[in-house]
Order: sequence, then structure tokens, then C-alpha cells
Amino acid sequence: GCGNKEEKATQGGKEDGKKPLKVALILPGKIDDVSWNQAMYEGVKALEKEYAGKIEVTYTEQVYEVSNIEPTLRDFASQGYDLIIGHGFQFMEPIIKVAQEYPETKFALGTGFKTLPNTCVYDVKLEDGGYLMGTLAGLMTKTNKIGVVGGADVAEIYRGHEAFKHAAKQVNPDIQIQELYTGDWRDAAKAKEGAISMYDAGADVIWHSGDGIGLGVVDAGKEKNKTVLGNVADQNVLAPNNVLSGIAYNWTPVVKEMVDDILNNNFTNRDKKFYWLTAANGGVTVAPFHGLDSTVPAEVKAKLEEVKKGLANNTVEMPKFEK
Amino acid sequence: MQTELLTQGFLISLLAGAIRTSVPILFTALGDIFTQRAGILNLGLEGIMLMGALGGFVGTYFTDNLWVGVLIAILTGVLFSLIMAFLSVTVKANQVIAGTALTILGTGLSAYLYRSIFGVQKLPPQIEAFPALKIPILGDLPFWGPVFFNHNILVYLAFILVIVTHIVMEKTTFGLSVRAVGEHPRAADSRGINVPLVRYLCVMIGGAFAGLGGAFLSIGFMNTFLDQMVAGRGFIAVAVVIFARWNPYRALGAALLFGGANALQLRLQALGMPVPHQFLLALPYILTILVLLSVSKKAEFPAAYTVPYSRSER
Amino acid sequence: MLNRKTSLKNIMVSIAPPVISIGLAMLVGALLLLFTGQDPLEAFKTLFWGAFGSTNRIAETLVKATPLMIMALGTSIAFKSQLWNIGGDGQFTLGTVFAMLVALNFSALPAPILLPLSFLAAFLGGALWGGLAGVFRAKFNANEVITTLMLNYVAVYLLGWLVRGPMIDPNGHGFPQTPLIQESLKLPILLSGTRLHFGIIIAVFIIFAGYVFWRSTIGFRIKLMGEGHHVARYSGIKISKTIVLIMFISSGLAGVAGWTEVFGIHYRLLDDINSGYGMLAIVVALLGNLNPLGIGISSFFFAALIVGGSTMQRMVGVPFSLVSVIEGLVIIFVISRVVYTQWRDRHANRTFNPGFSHQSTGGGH
Amino acid sequence: MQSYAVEMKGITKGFKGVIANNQVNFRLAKGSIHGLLGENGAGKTTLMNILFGLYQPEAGQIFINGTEVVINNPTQAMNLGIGMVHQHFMLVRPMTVVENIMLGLPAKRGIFLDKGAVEDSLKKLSEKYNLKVNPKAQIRQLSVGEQQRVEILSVLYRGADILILDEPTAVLTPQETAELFKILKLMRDDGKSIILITHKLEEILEIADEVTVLRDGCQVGGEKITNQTTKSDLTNMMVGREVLLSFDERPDCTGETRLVVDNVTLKNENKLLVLDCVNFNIRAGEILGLAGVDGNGQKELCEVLTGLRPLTSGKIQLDGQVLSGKNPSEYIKEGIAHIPEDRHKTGLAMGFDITNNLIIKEYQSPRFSTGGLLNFKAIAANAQQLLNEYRIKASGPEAKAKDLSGGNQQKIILAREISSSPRVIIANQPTRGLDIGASMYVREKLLEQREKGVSILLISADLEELLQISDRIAVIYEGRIKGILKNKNVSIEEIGMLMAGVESGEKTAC
Ligand SMILES: Nc1ncnc2c1ncn2[C@@H]1O[C@H](COP(=O)(O)OP(=O)(O)OP(=O)(O)O)[C@@H](O)[C@H]1O
Ligand SMILES: Nc1ncnc2c1ncn2[C@@H]1O[C@H](COP(=O)(O)OP(=O)(O)OP(=O)(O)O)[C@@H](O)[C@H]1O
Ligand SMILES: [Mg+2]
Ligand SMILES: [Mg+2]
Repeated sequence: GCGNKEEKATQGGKEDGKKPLKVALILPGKIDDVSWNQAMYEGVKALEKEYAGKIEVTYTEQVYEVSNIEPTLRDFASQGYDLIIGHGFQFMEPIIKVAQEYPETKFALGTGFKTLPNTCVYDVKLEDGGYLMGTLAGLMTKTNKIGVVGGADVAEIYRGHEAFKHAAKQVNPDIQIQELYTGDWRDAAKAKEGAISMYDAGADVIWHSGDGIGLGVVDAGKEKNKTVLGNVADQNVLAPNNVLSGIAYNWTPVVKEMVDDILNNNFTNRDKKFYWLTAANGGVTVAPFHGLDSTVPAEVKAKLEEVKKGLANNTVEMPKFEK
Repeated sequence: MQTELLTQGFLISLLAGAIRTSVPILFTALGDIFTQRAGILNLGLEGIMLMGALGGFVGTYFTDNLWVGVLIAILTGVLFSLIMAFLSVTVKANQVIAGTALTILGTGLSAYLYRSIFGVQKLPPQIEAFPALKIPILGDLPFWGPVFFNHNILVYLAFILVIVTHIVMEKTTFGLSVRAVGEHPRAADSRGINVPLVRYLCVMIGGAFAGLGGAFLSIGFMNTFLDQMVAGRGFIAVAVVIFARWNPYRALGAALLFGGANALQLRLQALGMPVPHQFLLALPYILTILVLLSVSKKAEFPAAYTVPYSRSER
Repeated sequence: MLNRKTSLKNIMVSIAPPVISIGLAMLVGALLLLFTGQDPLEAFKTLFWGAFGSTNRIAETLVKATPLMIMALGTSIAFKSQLWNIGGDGQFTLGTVFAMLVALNFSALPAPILLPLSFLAAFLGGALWGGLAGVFRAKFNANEVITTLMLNYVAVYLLGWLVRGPMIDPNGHGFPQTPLIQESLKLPILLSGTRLHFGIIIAVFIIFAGYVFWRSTIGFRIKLMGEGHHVARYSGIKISKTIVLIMFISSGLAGVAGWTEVFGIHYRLLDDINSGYGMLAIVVALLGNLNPLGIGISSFFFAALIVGGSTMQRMVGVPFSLVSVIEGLVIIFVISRVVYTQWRDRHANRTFNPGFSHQSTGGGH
Repeated sequence: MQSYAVEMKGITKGFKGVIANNQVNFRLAKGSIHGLLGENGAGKTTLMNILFGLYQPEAGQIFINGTEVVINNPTQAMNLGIGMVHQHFMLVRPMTVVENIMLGLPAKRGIFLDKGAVEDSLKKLSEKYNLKVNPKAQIRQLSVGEQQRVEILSVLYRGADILILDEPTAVLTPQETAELFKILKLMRDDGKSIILITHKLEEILEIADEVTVLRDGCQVGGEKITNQTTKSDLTNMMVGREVLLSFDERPDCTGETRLVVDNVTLKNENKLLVLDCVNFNIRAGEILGLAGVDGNGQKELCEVLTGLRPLTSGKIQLDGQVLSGKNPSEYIKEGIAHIPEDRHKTGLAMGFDITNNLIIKEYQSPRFSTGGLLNFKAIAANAQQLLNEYRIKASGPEAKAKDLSGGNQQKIILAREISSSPRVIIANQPTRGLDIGASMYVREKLLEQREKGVSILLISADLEELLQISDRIAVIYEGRIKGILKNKNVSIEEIGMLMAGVESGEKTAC
């Protein structure tokens, strides 16, 4: 029965990593939120396939109650998981706390800044994505008006939006940019109304920074038959004539890097405790144009390629976006 | 930004937006007029709307027929509201807790069923939503055309239902019974009106409308289902009814006010109004309070509001 | 003698019948679990174990029960007077904000002064937020269901703005959260290795205070308000003043609940700091029959359900949504318990004995 | 043998430990008026509610026109031609007369209301039995008498030929009562059978053909032919003992002026004058009776005199100290007791038990609380004592007020107000709905207070009562005091004149 789970577990914890590495993924949202959580979920699942036998993955979703995080971490730690991933900055304090109690266990924190020897932080350079989308939008707009819609403004989203605006201005100095937040991740209808208002006000390209609300933006583009730039995944199928492109995350490289470090025992003694999902390591990519490819001028594509390279070798000057 | 605010284009966009945004609330509020007039406070509408949104989407998804979706949404709403009716009329439970329970259940159940039906997909399943339906001549009117006469058919339905609700309430025997039951159930009873039956019906009517309101979100305005996509509109509807003082026309006004505030708030954000966006997001709620303050002096609740009726008690 | 009677009655009312109801709820839950392909037995065993399986588990349950108890007691005060204060969430939030403002701005003060001060601030924060709705009701007759509800939304956005703007942690790399409170302000942990903090003691104390409260003249006045404003005025009560007072106390406690949560667990503010305690508090208060003892019991029960539920979710992989389905079912079945008692009364009435009438008091000729 | 419209055999009904009807037999002869008597709580209303299908009896049979029936709900009762005018009116106040009449009736025009048609047939009815009301008026605008007419009309409208009237006269002025009786006779001659519940024996003797008496839920001594019985027979049957029905001459025990009402005027929400410079004063140990047709400002006067309503101008003094402008709690502290007209909403906390109803005004006083905590011993003791002293009939001190019979509810209020050892008692219809025993008892109590030097304002629609115990009698008409008469050989007629608005007696100009 459950009664002895804990004891079994703790023994498991003591054993050394001969047997597959046990990875626990804790998601604050749902694995099908078409965004942050889903991307990570799929990234990890992909690695599980690739590393079949080397790692085995469990996940739990919707641990959004901040007060539930700590018990969840402790649960998995006490069951002898080797790597526990907390996919959101609200996991920071709990991880720091629990990591001290379980020095054997490795912890990964999705965005944040505090670390311990047995913990690390991974993050997405959404500014890379934002920059790419900004460039594209800035070049593609005919009305010189573009927009960006976000859910709640959290650190990486904020950085993304700022980069988007910054990049657009680079390629198109006298561009007008509209921006709004819906204040939550789920009210797609609100987001759609927001996007419609932007299109009505003359914007012809809108980027959204993800989640359920993103679907609202895409639907608005479809209804108004204007251009939408997706996020997180290639969202072209949602509106093939309107979703021009978008950025897609692929978390696999980052997770892989972490896992490798653990397997080769240089996770703890690794000096740099940050793993970044970037354009460089193929984590942040631009979704293909699909049927709309013909509508994109060659020089735009060229510029886009140039920016990608620039981001890859850090030659793109980008201010530090922080409140 | 001021310049943009003044353009006619902006106004059209704003007003049309106000209407779109208010419709799901309006549907639910209209039904809730029956429920509240009969003396029942149904805080479960949020949950019912979610079930309706799901029902509408599933129905449409599997039959490719929007009207089947609407029908299923209504049925779902009715069935789900039966729980509320049972708790508040038969069990005579406290209506606040009953409604709360229903909302918790509906939130969980809709998400749960959605996942069990569609599983986890890379991108969510979608349907073709109700298209905009331009009313022949009126639709071409310079200003009012795009504002009023270029919406999907459910929007027009909502406006028709405002009138219907008024007629039923004021001009039919049923309406009379409903009002009596909410004011003085014992009197209604001693005049041969079946109080529990009327209350059951009124809660179910409320459920039907709430189902419709939910469906408007999933297959009318949007084209997919997301859990918690109702995002508090069920509660807003209850508020709308109270501050409309149980009158369908005022409810229309109230819903438009709230919807309008929301539409405006989004536009102000987009146009870069130099205020923290959280303040703008809060605007509709603050406005609701302010309006409530100005209209409440006159408010007279149904005398038997939230009071269960039992013959043998006196 | 009367005293024992009333409280005994209340205990009965609060705990006896629900047991059956919970059984029924579990049954329906079990069916749903089967439908998802989970083993109900395993699931519910996990649920129970998750709530009570070890010291740590029980501690967790108590930790969850702490804010529920305090908030539900506050809610019950408003409800007794027929004021439907459903704004617990907003009041909770404002409580945390006020407390945090004090904690961060007067950090110079020694903890023994600063901690109680933050406690008072929390009460005040909640009380003002709810008191506002009270004034609206008293002065403008604005229905409190709406105003408290709306104020909930406003509070969410207010907090959202504060943790991104004025109160953001200056060296927090722009993450939307306040700095941590200083060590000395963290509520002492009662059981090392667990999260069980001093808050539970405060909660239990408040429950006890509540018991006394209902036997106080103010408590009586509040119940009298619940009997209608005509008779209340007739009895010499100042309606408007009392409405505000009730909302003030009721909401203040919600603020205190926030205080225990922040100073006992999070040590800082961030979005979603309040995970829908308001709604649960309403449920707990009413399941507890608006009665302190009942509230104590039902909040513990509900905390167990939640803690056990999330364990079940993680370990058996039960979808999160199903957990709240089961929550909803439990509430519905528990309030339906009245059906049995109704049935029993009807039964009792049929088989009464005429001898009764002579026991009727007074009448004596 | 004669056939009966209604025949009830061995009816038994109990509530939470109280047995309201115990093996009651009741027969109503066709085309007759049948009185139903009994003390408060004897079970009259219960019996009638059973006949009307509102309650189900635990035992017994019911026959209508000779055939046995089971009546599960009012609809069935109405289909059997039974109609009931309840002790507490069953009218929806915000609705109009017509709407109330139409309630629950199938509409003639499909689902749509047809007010026009109903109004017409209503007019016919009201002419036939000359029951005058304005069909378009809202109930809340009507006087109690008019509301009663609406009730009767709706019963007739449903073609009832068996009418139950539960204490119809309790709320009526003598004139209105006379009116009502004319109507009842009309109906009887029209072949209708009528059950009349009342506590006023003379009324029974005046109009009823037969009478049945209930005591403690049991029927006593079969039905009596009224013209073969006397008041004292009936009281004996009801109470089981002699009740003195009159008081012997009382010595004047009035002291110096206590309550001074000085040019008090009051405008209501709609700025209408409801009290028009009212002047009078009451001495210690004096009972000032206030006569007047209902709705001439009595209620408002009481509210002003107890601080429940701020007056528009003028002032109120108690023993030389100005009270006006203070709030109700201070009036209470100053010892102004109030027996309000509306027991249910104002006088009692219906959901509270008797124990707590007895302290709703004094729970803060040292008698019942110490250091802000209720002293339940004292509270319980107080309850026990008053329960016995005032012969309140209930299952016990924990019985909720709402479960008591009308009369017993009134007794709770009396007990509470008088036991607060007041300086002034404002009594608005204190014996309305009380049985003779109880009313006599109330009057004794008031006189007792008078002896103690308490000043009493007694508002009553029952002129007998006023003449019986007041020292002076004032008459109010349209918010003005028409005259104040010494209660020495004043005639009912004289007062009647003033009540109709004719000036005379000692003027109160301002
Ligand atoms: N021992 C007692 N004796 C007399 N009165 C009491 C006693 N205890 C409480 N009361 C009063 O009786 C009423 C009911 O008190 P109770 O103890 O039942 O609290 P409650 O159960 O919360 O109230 P209620 O039963 O109305 O819900 C309250 O007004 C309270 O002040
Ligand atoms: N619904 C009820 N619940 C509990 N007790 C009741 C109920 N109705 C009546 N009783 C009890 O039954 C008894 C008879 O009540 P009933 O109203 O029939 O008396 P009554 O003869 O009409 O008195 P009154 O002349 O004061 O109206 C009373 O003791 C009353 O307390
Ligand atoms: Mg109790
Ligand atoms: Mg009666």
C-alpha cells in the first residue's frame, strides 16, 4: 500500500545512478496549454524517447498553488528521483529550501536566479524570439502598425515583448506598436477582442506571446484576415492563411544538456549554473512560412537569416530588459 | 493617442466590441432574471456556463453542426442546473454554498471531460464558429451598420431574448407566478401555485440560458474550448441581474456597460495609455461598483430572496 | 445546562451525517476514476495516506487548515448576520499586502514588535477592503455579494501591479515578487522538518475566541441582525454602524489568514499567493453550520481533502481536474445530508405521542 | 337529517412536540355561518389549514358535502369549493389587486394574462357583495380592511362556496366589522357556508348560527346553537374557568406629567404629512387611549415616540428631558417600552427561540450580561419565569418564535416589554388576535403598570377596550388629534364621529 511508499522511496534515493536516471517534471500549468508547459512537457518526452533506458520521466501538472509546490518537491525527492524540474520561477524558494534537505538530488528551476551546488536554472531567451518576430513584423507590415498581445506579464514574457518592440523599431524606425496584456492565461475571448481592437486600429501584423490567449489572437487574425505571428509551437495549422510564422521552442537541447551533465557527474561542479534556450542552440526557432512562403520578400528572409546568425554569435546589440 | 480616440473608426470598433463582449454575460443574466425573481441566488452559473461551453463545442465538433452544438449546450446547462435546483429547493440548502459547490464541480468536470474526450493534443481541436451575419439593408448603414448589424446570429438572438424575457415576465401567467413565488411563496402556495415546481423551472431556465452563454464563448465568438475560458463571466452575470434590478432591459444596459468597459480598457492599453495595465484591467470591475452605488438605493429584492420555502414551517 | 445542549446539538449537526455523504461522494468519484482507468481503491488509499500517512502529511494538512479556519470563521460572522461576504480572497490579499508593507518598511523595529504590528496591519488591510463593501451596503444599499466579488478582481490586479511595480524585489532580477521578509519575522516552525508553523496555534485560538464571541453581546447583536433589520432597529441596534462593524471583523480575519500564509509559508508576495481560499472558506463555514466548532472540524476535513487530493494527483496520476470534481461532489453530498434529517423528521411527525402536549410550558390552568 | 358542507372526524395533527389538533370533530352545516372559538394556540388555524390542504393530518377523515376526500394541497381544496382568508394575509404586496386575484388561475387567453376580463368580472363581484376596492391599486397601498376585501374577493372569484375566515375581525375597526358582517350575511343568504374564527364572543353571538370550541387541540362539548348559549358558557368551554369580563371602578392614580408630545409633525418619504402638529401629554399612572381608523398615523406616531423615526418638527419630552433626536437605543434606556403593531417583522426575531426573544432589547443590560458576555443562567431563568407568568403556550423555552400561535407570539412581546420595568409603554393594538382570557390578562397587566405609575399610550381598534381601561381617549384622524375626551360617560357614537373626522371635544390647535 501507500503506507510504505516513503521508505521504499528513500532507499531508492540512496542507490547510485546505475539504473535509469529518474526525472520528475513539475508543471504549474497543463501539459496541453499550447505554451510554456506543453513545450517543456514535449521537450522532456522527446528526450525520454531519445535516451530510452537512460532516463525515465514522470510528470505532474497544474501545481499552480504556490503553497503546494514545496510538498510536491519533497514528495519526489523523498521517492529518490535524481532530477526534479520545477517549471516556473515561483519554484525558486521552495527548491532552494528542499535542495538543502536532499543534497543527493538534483533540481532544475525554470527561470529564476538563486542556485545551490545541486540546483540549476534554465531559462528561455524569449528576447531572441521577440527580436526575430519584431524584425519580421517590422518588415512585413504595410500599415506601419503592429501589435503584441500577452497574458500576464512575467519576466521572460516581458523581455520578449520589449525585444519585439526594440527589433521592430530597428528595422522600421517610424513604426507604431500597440501592446496589451489580458492579465491571465486563459481568457481567449478577451485576447481575441484585444487583437480585433488592434486590427481595427490599423495594425496588420500581431505577435502573441503564448498560452490559451494566443488562440484568441490567432482566431482574430483569421476573422479579420490579417497576419498573425504564433508562439511556442508552429501554429500555422490553426489558420494557414494568416499565421505567417512564429517562434517555436524546443526544450530538448536544454534538458539534454542538463541530463548529460548529471550523467557525467559535472552537474554540481559545473561553474555556470544557467542553461539557456536560445536561437544559438536551436531552442528558439522561427516557424516555417508554409503556404505563405511566397508572400515573404527575399530581402526579408535574408534579413531574418542575418538576425538569426547575429543572435547565434551574440553580435546583435540588445539592451538588458529588466524592470 | 487622443487623436485615435476621436476617430469614428475607433468608436465603431469600440461599440461593436462592447456588444460582442457583453453577449455571453447578457445570455446568462437573462436566464438568471427568472432564477432570481423566483427567489434563488445561483452562484453556480460560472460552472454551468463552463459546462455549456464544453457541451456546445463537443456537440459541434462531432456533428459539424453549430445548432446541434447550441442545443447540446442548452441541454447541458439545464441538466447541470438541476443540481442547483435540487439543492436549493428540495434540500433547502443554503444557496451560497450550493452555488459555490456547483462552480467548483463545473470547473473541474468541464476540464476533466474535455481531457478525457480529446486527450492531449499538440494544438487544440477547433470548429468553424458562427460566421458574422450582415443584416441586408441595415448592415450597410454608415455608422450603425458595422456597430449593430454585422454580428453572428447568436448576438441577434440575445437581443431578441431580451424582449422575450420581458414579455414572459410581465405578460404571462407563468411570469406572474414566478414573481409571486419570489415575493411571497406562501401566498403563491395558498393560491394553488406549485412553488417547488416554479422554482425548479426557473433554475432550469437559468441553466439553459447560461449554457447558451457558455456556448457563445466556445462556438460563437471563439472556435475552441479552453478550461476556465468563462473567466468569471458567470459571476458577473449575477451581478448584472442584481444591479439591473431584475429587469431585462436594464440587464441589457448593465451587460453593455460591463462589456463596454472591457472593450474600452483593452483599446486604451493597445493605444498605450500611460497607466499600469493592471489598473485598466480592473476598470470594468471598479465601474460596476460605482454604477451599483448610484442605482442601489431603489433596489428592492424579492422578499423571499434566498429563503427556502416549506409549507410546514411558518 | 442549556449551554451544553446548544453546543452538543451543534457538534451533532456538524459531523454526524456528513460521514454518509462523503461515502456517497467517494462512490461517484470512484466511478469517474474507473472511467479514467485508475484504480479507485489505490487512489483513495493514496488520498487518505496523503492527508494522514505520516507526521509530515498531517502537518501539511494542518498547514492547509490554518488559513481556512481563520477565514471561514470570519466568513461565518458575516453570514450569521445574513451579509453574504464572498470577498474573502480580496480581503486575504489586502491583508498580505498591508502586513508586507509594514514588514518591509519598518524592518528596523525589533521582531517582537514588528511581528504583532504586521499582524494588526493584516487585519486592518482585510478589514478596510471588506469594510468598504460594508460602507457601500450601509450607505448606498449596494448588495455586498456584488461589491465583495468585484473587489476580489480589483485586489488581484492591485497585487499584480504591486509585485511588478512599487513592491518588487529590487535585486530580484525583475521577477514579479517582493523581497523576502527577514528571518526573525518568519513564524516559528512547530515541528522541525515540516512546514507546520505557529499559525495553527493562532487559528485554534481564533476558533476558541469565536466560540466565546457567539456568547458575547456583540455576537448576539450580530445574530439579531440576521433576523432582519426591522427587529434589529426595534431592539436599539444601529444598523449601518453594525453592518460596517460586521464586515470589518469578518474581513479582518480574512486578512489575518493571509498573514499566517505569508509569514508562515511564503515569506514574500507574488501572484496567486492566495489559491482560492475564499471560496473554500465559504464552503467550510457553511459546512460547519456557521459554528466555530463545526468550522474547526470542517476546515480540517477540507484541508485533508485538498492535501490528500493533490498527493493522489501526483502519485496515482489522477488528473487535477478530477480532484476538484471530487471536492465539488463532496460538498454537494454533504449539504444534501439534510435530506435524511428531513425524512427522519417527517417520520417522527407521523409517530408522535399525544402525551406531548401536556409537557408544553406555561399554558397551565 | 341535514347534510353538511364540511365534516371532519378525528383530526389529529402535531408539530415538533406540540399536539395542535387531537381527535377533533368538526361539522359545518350547508348555508350557515359557523363560529370557531378557542384560546390562542388551541388549534383553530391548524384545523383550518388542514381543511384547506396546507397541512396533512396524521389521522382523521374529511367529508365535503357528504363524500370523503383527501386534500393534499390548496388547489384540491379550491376545486372542492373551499376558500380561505388567512389570519395573516396571503397577498403579494408589490402586485396589484387584479394580479393577486389572478394568481394561480389558468389564463383564459392561452398563456397570456388577461387583466381586462378579470377586472370586469371583479367589478360584478364587488357590486354583488359590495366589496369596494380599486383593482389597479398595489396591495401595499391598501388599508388592512381593503386588503381583507381583496382576500375575500379572490376566494369568491374562485367560486368558493365554503369560506374559511381566520380572525378576520381582529384587524378591523367596528365600522369595518359591521360592513364585513353585512357581507357575510349576504353570502350566507346566497347559499354559501362560512367558518368564522374570532376571539370576540359578542361577534359569534351576533352572527354565527352554530359554534364549535377548541381547547388544547381538543374539541369541547360538540357544536352549540348560538342562540342557546351565553358568553360565559363559551368562555367556560374555552378557558375551563370563569374569566371576569369587566373591571370595577378604578381610583384615579395619576401623578404629574411624564410624557409630553409637543407639536410633533412628520413627513413621510414622499414628503406627505402623516403627523400634523400632534399635541398631547400623558401623566404618570395614566392610560391615554388613542382611537382612530387604521392608517391615520397611529403606526407612525408609535415609531416617532420610540425613536424609530426622526420627527420632522416638534419635540418629545420625558420627565422634562428632551428625547426627540436621540436614537432608539436611548429611548429604550430611558424606559420607553414599545408593543409594535407588526409582531412578525418588528416585534420578534422569528428565528430566535423564546429565551432569546425575551432579551433582544436588554441583552446588554447587567441583568443578562457581564463584561460583554451573555449570562445564560440569568437568561434561562428569565425565560422560565416569564413563560409561566404569562402562560405562554409552547413546547418549551427553546421553541422558535415562528412556531408559536399568533396569540402566544404577542404574549412574548408583552412579557418582554412589561418586564423591562418601563416608565412609558407605547402599546399599539396589544390585544389584537388575543383570546379573551389573554386580552383580559393584558388589560390587567396594563392596569397593573398604571397602578405602578407607568404612563401608557394605548392604541386600539377595539373601542370597548379603550373605554374599559383608559383614563382619557384621544382620537386621531389623518395624522391630526381630533379631540381628547375624559373617559367618563363618553359614548361610542361620540368617538365614532371624531374618528370620521368631525371636530369636537378639547381642541388641540397649534
Ligand atoms: N447556553 C445558552 N443558553 C441560552 N442561550 C444561548 C446559549 N448558548 C447560546 N445562546 C444564544 O442562543 C442563540 C443560539 O446560540 P447557539 O449556541 O445555538 O449558537 P448557534 O448555534 O451558532 O446559533 P444558531 O443556533 O441560531 O445557529 C444565540 O443567540 C446565542 O447567543
Ligand atoms: N408550523 C408550525 N410549526 C410548529 N408548531 C406549530 C405550527 N403551527 C402551529 N403550531 C403549534 O400548534 C398549536 C396550535 O397553533 P394554531 O395556530 O392552530 O393555534 P390557534 O388556535 O390558531 O391560535 P391563535 O388564536 O393564536 O391563532 C400552537 O401551540 C402552535 O405553537
Ligand atoms: Mg445552534
Ligand atoms: Mg390562528
